[in-house]
Amino acid sequence: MGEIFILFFSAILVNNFVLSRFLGICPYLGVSRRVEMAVGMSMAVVFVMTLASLVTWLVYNFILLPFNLLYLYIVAFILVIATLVQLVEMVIQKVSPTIYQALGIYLPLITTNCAVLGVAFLNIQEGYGLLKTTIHGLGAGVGFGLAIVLFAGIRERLELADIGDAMKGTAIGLVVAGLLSLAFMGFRGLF
Amino acid sequence: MLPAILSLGGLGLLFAFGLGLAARKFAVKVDPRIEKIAEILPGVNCGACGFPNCQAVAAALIEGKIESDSCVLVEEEALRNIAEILGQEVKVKEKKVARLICQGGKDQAKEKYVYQGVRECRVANLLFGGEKACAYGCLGLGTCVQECPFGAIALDENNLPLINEDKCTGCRKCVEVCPKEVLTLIPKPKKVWIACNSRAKGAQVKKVCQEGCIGCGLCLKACKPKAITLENNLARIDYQKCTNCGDCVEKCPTKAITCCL
Amino acid sequence: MREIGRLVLVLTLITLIAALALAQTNKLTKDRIENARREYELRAVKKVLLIEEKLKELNGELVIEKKQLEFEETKVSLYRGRMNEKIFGAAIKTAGKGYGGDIEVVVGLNRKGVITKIEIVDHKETPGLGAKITRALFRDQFKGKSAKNKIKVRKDGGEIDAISGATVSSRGVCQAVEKALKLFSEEKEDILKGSSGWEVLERFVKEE
Amino acid sequence: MTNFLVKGLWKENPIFRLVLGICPTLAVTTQAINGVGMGLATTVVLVCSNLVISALRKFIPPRVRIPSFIVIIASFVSIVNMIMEGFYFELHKELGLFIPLIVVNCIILGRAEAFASRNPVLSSLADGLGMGIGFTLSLIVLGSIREILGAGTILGVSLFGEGYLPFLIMILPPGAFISLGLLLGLMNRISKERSN
Amino acid sequence: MQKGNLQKRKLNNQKLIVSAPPHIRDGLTVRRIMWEVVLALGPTTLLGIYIFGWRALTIILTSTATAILTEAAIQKFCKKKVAVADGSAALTGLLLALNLPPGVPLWLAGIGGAMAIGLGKQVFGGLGNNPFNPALVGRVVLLISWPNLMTTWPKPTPGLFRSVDVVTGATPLGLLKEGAAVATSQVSLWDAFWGNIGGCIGEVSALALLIGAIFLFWRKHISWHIPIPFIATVVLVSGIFWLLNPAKYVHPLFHLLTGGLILGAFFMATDMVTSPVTRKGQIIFAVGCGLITVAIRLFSKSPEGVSFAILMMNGATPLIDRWTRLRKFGEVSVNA
Amino acid sequence: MKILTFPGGVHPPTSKEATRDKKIEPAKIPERVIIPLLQHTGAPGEALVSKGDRVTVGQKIGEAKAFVSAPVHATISGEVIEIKPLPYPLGLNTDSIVIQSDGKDEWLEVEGTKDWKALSPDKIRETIREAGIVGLGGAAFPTHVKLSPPEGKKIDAYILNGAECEPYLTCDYRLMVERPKEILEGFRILMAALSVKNGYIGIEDNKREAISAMGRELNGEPDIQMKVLKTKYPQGGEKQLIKAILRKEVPSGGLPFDVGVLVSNVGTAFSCWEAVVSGKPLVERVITVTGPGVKEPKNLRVRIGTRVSDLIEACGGFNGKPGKIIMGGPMMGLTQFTDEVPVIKGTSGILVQTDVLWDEEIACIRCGKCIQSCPLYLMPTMISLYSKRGRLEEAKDYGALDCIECGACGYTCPARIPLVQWIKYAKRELAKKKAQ
Ligand SMILES: Cc1cc2nc3c(=O)[nH]c(=O)nc-3n(C[C@H](O)[C@H](O)[C@H](O)COP(=O)(O)O)c2cc1C
Ligand SMILES: Cc1cc2nc3c(=O)[nH]c(=O)nc-3n(C[C@H](O)[C@H](O)[C@H](O)COP(=O)(O)O)c2cc1C
Ligand SMILES: Cc1cc2nc3c(=O)[nH]c(=O)nc-3n(C[C@H](O)[C@H](O)[C@H](O)COP(=O)(O)O)c2cc1C
Ligand SMILES: Cc1cc2nc3c(=O)[nH]c(=O)nc-3n(C[C@H](O)[C@H](O)[C@H](O)CO)c2cc1C
Ligand code: SF4
Ligand code: SF4
Ligand code: SF4
Ligand code: SF4
Ligand code: FES
Repeated sequence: MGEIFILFFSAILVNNFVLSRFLGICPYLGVSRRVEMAVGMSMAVVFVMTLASLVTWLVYNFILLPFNLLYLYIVAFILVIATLVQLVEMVIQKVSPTIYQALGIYLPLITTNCAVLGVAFLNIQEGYGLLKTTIHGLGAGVGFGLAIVLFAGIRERLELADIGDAMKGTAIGLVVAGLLSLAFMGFRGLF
Repeated sequence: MLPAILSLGGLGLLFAFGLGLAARKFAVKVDPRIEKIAEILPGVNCGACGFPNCQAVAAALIEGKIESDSCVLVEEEALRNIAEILGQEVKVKEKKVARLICQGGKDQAKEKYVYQGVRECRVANLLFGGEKACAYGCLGLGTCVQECPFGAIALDENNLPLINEDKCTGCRKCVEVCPKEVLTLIPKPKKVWIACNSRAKGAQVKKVCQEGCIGCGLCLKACKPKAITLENNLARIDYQKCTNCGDCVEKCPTKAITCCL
Repeated sequence: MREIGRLVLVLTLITLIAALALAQTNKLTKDRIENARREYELRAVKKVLLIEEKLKELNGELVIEKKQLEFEETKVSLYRGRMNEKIFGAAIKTAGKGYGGDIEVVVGLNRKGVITKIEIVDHKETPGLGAKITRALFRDQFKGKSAKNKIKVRKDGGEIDAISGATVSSRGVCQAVEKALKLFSEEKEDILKGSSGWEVLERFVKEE
Repeated sequence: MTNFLVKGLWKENPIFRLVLGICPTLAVTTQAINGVGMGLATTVVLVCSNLVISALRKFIPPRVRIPSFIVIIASFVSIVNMIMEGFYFELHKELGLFIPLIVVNCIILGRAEAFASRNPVLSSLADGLGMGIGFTLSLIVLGSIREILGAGTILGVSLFGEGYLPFLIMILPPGAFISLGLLLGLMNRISKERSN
Repeated sequence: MQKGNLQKRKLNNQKLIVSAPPHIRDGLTVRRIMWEVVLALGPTTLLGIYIFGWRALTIILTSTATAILTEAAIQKFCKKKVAVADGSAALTGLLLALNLPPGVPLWLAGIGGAMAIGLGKQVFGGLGNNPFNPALVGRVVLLISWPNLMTTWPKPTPGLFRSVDVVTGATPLGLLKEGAAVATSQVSLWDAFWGNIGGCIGEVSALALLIGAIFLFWRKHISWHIPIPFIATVVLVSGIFWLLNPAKYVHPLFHLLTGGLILGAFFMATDMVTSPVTRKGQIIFAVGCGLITVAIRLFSKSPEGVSFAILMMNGATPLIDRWTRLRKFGEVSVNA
Repeated sequence: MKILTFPGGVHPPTSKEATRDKKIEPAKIPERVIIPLLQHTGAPGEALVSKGDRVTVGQKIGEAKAFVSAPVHATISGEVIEIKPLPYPLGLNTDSIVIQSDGKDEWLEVEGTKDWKALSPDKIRETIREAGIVGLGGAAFPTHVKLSPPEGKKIDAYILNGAECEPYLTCDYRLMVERPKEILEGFRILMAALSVKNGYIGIEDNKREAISAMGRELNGEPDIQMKVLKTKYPQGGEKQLIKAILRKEVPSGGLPFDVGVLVSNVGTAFSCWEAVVSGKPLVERVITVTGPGVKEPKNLRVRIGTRVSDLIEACGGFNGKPGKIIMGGPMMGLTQFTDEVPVIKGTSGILVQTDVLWDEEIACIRCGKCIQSCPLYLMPTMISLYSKRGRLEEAKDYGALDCIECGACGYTCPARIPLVQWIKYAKRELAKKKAQ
């Protein structure tokens, strides 16, 4: 139990996907102009990351490993994730149009997001079991969410600030991400 | 080898199938143009433009919310295709640029009070129409400078906006924000314009500004193609007729006609 | 439906070709990769078992063997060096808790359980601070120590000088080394004598 | 043709102008040498996939464009991954996750989409090469800055001697973000001054 | 010095002046606030210099001077008006110095000052625009870049003209990592209260800090909504752990009086630019700071967490502001 | 007695010493008056006279067309010499009637009723309307409109506003000290027009004499209660007054009648008394002329339309060079660019400042002082920031339209940000957008 707890929280705080592992930075920079967008995006990411962790783990352990096909893992994972996202999109659209409105538009973006593929690779690399894989996927997604929502809040505020022309936009965004990452360094050594 | 082929092939099949289903689902798309544009767009959903995916960009394009060049990836040619779908002319229109129709800088125009407050024309205009004694003239606080998205305007040493015609794209932004309506779009090749906006009578104009149009009508006589008329004490040029000759400029007693030939 | 058929066809074709190409590449590189991985794993082990030195005096056969087991709920790798049927030393890969995460250490021991050398294989310590544990000056302190010694930093009453400002990392290394020593004493029998479950990793033969 | 080659260097530099593929950029540039490795690996994938996609562009129906591209790219990435692991094990380990993640590097899919699927083979090759070199050079620049300040070395060679106490933050995550941010600001300023 | 950025001009009087109301202003200016906060830091600054000697003074001067110079240089470079007389750069520099160990080399203090202003403030457009506390940005950059220098603590040796003692001691919180018993046996709370303990230049004496804080309360530059909930959370949570296991955890007074808690709570978390504007938001902010501080102090391997806690919550400030928007007068509230 | 107040607000120096003990004096009848047809928010009136006509005092010369407007009357007798757009206190130019005095001060024959209790509410409203009475508390909202709340709005409390929270001004105070009886009777007339049973008078606690004068006159009668208010700006704002006295909050975007309350200024009550009891239309009002730029500050009874220059002269002229001439108080008053503007019905004071200090604004340091001082619990800093960036929707979201422009935020801001100016701009632009 304790281990699971630590795995979950360190995926959020210590090994934050964006701020310390550098995964998923494109959507982090891209979909953070508005807090609402960031919230929608992070919910979608949490969902997909957890699911993708689970499914890729199954594919790895029940297809690739038994058939000695480890060398195919990159292609297999990306295909699985892409299909998964498509399916999820269709299911959500069918089941709940409201959730689709809130999350659906972010789903396609996630296919080509290195955070999702990254978490799948990491689970395998670290040799996690099924439970740990799922928790890690969940924690990583929540970590991404935390980082992007905080970031979006700051960016909204910076829109009102007198930032020099050269630094406006992505440049200052990266500096803010750096300072957030700096603050998150405080959690190193926590577990 | 066989398992490899089988399993990857299987995955491919699954994927294609899923996609096929998706394609069906999306058959009820609202605007076929969205699809079309989305197809031209890179479709990588990179998010660099601030939209969650390319579909959203396509939708925004169609609603006219954004310009077709807001995608960072798209190439020139694709741009033209998008414009075509949107039914926008691939521009060959006559290029217009913004020009200032006021010469009442701080050396020419009198002030009616000393202003203290926000350095913004629209805001200052709320206090008795601004500092300038002439109710029609440029306030010189540079709102247009701030608003021009292309950095085409700067305030000159006389506190009047100076427009860099090479940078100006004729986007109208400055025209819309100016509370005094002293910026107007004029065809770029036409080099002569009445640089005054005062509808006041000549005597009053003389009291408040050295270079205002006093409605004397001398330019009317000088203009051979009869391009100039007087309306509300103010000369007006019909650009259909104006030939850029510059004769009127010579005649104006207050130098209220500008010429950049 | 026809369109979907075409989609499926094209995509399947592409994946098939891709699968072929990958399988081929895999065939070509598989051995090399395995070799590289083993080399990598063995590098620290060879260092702590002083293989270079041993090779000089070698006549006959030198074998490195490996065994994995669970110890105190973590996976531990045991290695041993055998020269002409005689076990001359062991290497134990364990981990201790550092500042940024686990510190993986390979500890080399001779037959008597005296440390010959330690190597840090993996760590996430702060560069310039905790990362100094990889320096020889720090590691060499462990040379010659055995279960008789107190493998702890001085602050905790032991004999190891911690790196200043990085007590936590230093402790982590001590923890790992202690664990290795404990494991050695528990598994001594098996290491020195046992034969089942050991897998041969590398073999050098020098004929006279 | 040279035009296609050159634009990746400055005008459409994937990192400094288009801000794409930031994850590997930030993650691996703790040392200049990593930048070289990552850049070259990406370039190889970029060039190969551009080639293949451009060659197949008439054959792939639009609806399966993206999945086909992904498969093609993923295959090249797998190949590069295997070769690197076999032949440059150390570098491969250093770059870690980010070699397989080339698959989702937006630059590659982006170029495939925006360029290779619409242009003939040769220009696509040039485009891929140009973009790849632009990417590599940017990585090297960023990597050098971070390595010099953050470790006091360049390509592993010590610059300032033992006495130098490195500015560690530069090789830690915050430093990655901040230095790229400031570099971007600098580039913006330069390009603005150029246009004036 | 008189002509700062709050320029005064007396008008020639041919014409009347027109401006928007109000036509009278309260006497308080930003410049005044900043310098009064500097004044409030006087006691702890002087005590720090007394306890750690002239070296502390040189550190303070270096840090403050580089902060001011950096601000002026950047403003010049960006063609803005040089506005260092508003005192905010000086205050940042001073606060940074007070957060440095007394033995750090001067170049470190200099880099800190430059980083605080450059990276913490001016990239964002200067005073009022920065989302993170500049002094803390400076401190944490130093801490992460030169952790060994930043965690080396000379022993306090009261007396103005002594040089810094080469013998390094540990901070009370550092001792804590050796166990609660070690820490409490070696540190007297009385010493901690008046200042005879190891630590950063400005954080050793609770008394001196409190004198300054009371001055700020009196001048209304800070209100209770940040410092009190911050401290209360730390005391409460650490108190609970202490009650549960007094052998492992140290009592809350120890947490209160040692480390940067008081300096942080009264002078740094209260930085108005980087904390929420509404009262409710400020309380949430403060509780968050408290929780993170305790979490780091109790469970992390590093001893001190105040700086990181405040920085983290600075990051959350825009969200807090957003979610604690005030109910407008006459707006139907949820529970009405 | 309990001292009542509201949350928020500021404490500027009251600066009332110069005129608080100056009895109200009638000003000299001016040579010429300028009577703008637009006196308040609402539709401008239409001139009933033309150039060259002779008029007598009290003669109706401008008629209201729209519902929310009131007629204007001649305030001196003489000849109409011009009808044209002229500067007026609220803006650049508006149609105004200029009357040249004949020096006779002839009044139109009028009659009132002592026995107003016999009048029907409708008759009272009609009389007040015909007398051109508007609120004298500043906004100049036509009083008869206020007395005709929409169907279904039950009014059960009427508050007489004697707060006079604006610094410098003492006209209401003097009126309460000198004419308490008439004010109270006027107030009872207003209450009768709506059959309101509960009347309240709110006066700030620094106006001791007014409290005792009014209290004496009230003499413990139960229909009207005296409420003492804390001296705090803007205690006199009607929403704040209602909050302080009745603990009710006027809904956002609503008006006092939404909580069943009406508020009128003491001067308005006095004018109503004059209109009903003596039949005199609104041709004069009390104005405080004060400030460091005036030689002898005074409280004057002034004919509407008198030019500022005349009043300054009546007070001994400028003291030194005038910097700002402010119509109203220093917190909400509007600066004028010429002293040729006339006073209008809503003018309660003329303040002349000499040493005008102008601190350049710096960036907001988010100190929150503006937020704490806003009596409407708004976040002025956010509204002004959004206004500055042209993001009007967000400005509106933060309550731009709720702002009463009291100026408390601008007074207190240590960064000297022209908060109120930005907020006014946002309001103006939002109104424009809405109108489109
Ligand atoms: C940013 C930062 C990084 C640190 N990294 C390490 C580290 O890698 N290893 C370590 O032992 N201590 C590290 N520390 C220091 C610990 O927090 C702790 O202060 C130290 O281990 C106490 O030991 P000492 O008694 O040797 O000073 C770090 C501190 C900070 C602030
Ligand atoms: C301890 C202390 C030091 C001060 N140092 C300065 C200073 O160096 N420069 C300065 O412009 N104001 C300084 N001030 C502020 C001034 O005393 C004064 O408050 C400020 O100039 C405000 O002036 P103003 O009201 O004219 O704007 C200091 C205030 C204090 C309390
Ligand atoms: C900020 C503010 C302050 C005000 N102060 C006063 C005041 O002191 N006295 C007053 O009679 N009216 C004051 N008013 C006007 C009142 O809100 C209200 O309009 C008036 O009392 C209604 O009476 P009237 O219609 O008779 O003028 C103030 C308004 C505002 C917005
Ligand atoms: C009560 C108070 C506390 C402050 N605390 C800090 C601080 O901790 N760090 C700092 O750099 N500036 C501080 N400042 C100064 C100022 O707000 C800071 O330089 C701005 O963040 C720069 O935009 C403080 C100011 C006040 C009034
Ligand atoms: S042209 Fe218009 S917007 Fe520009 S400075 Fe003049 S008044 Fe202002
Ligand atoms: S705002 Fe538009 S029209 Fe005006 S100067 Fe700039 S580019 Fe030209
Ligand atoms: S926002 Fe409006 S109501 Fe609030 S204090 Fe400012 S001026 Fe007054
Ligand atoms: S009072 Fe001024 S400085 Fe303070 S928060 Fe409001 S606007 Fe900002
Ligand atoms: S490179 Fe685009 S998300 Fe990582």
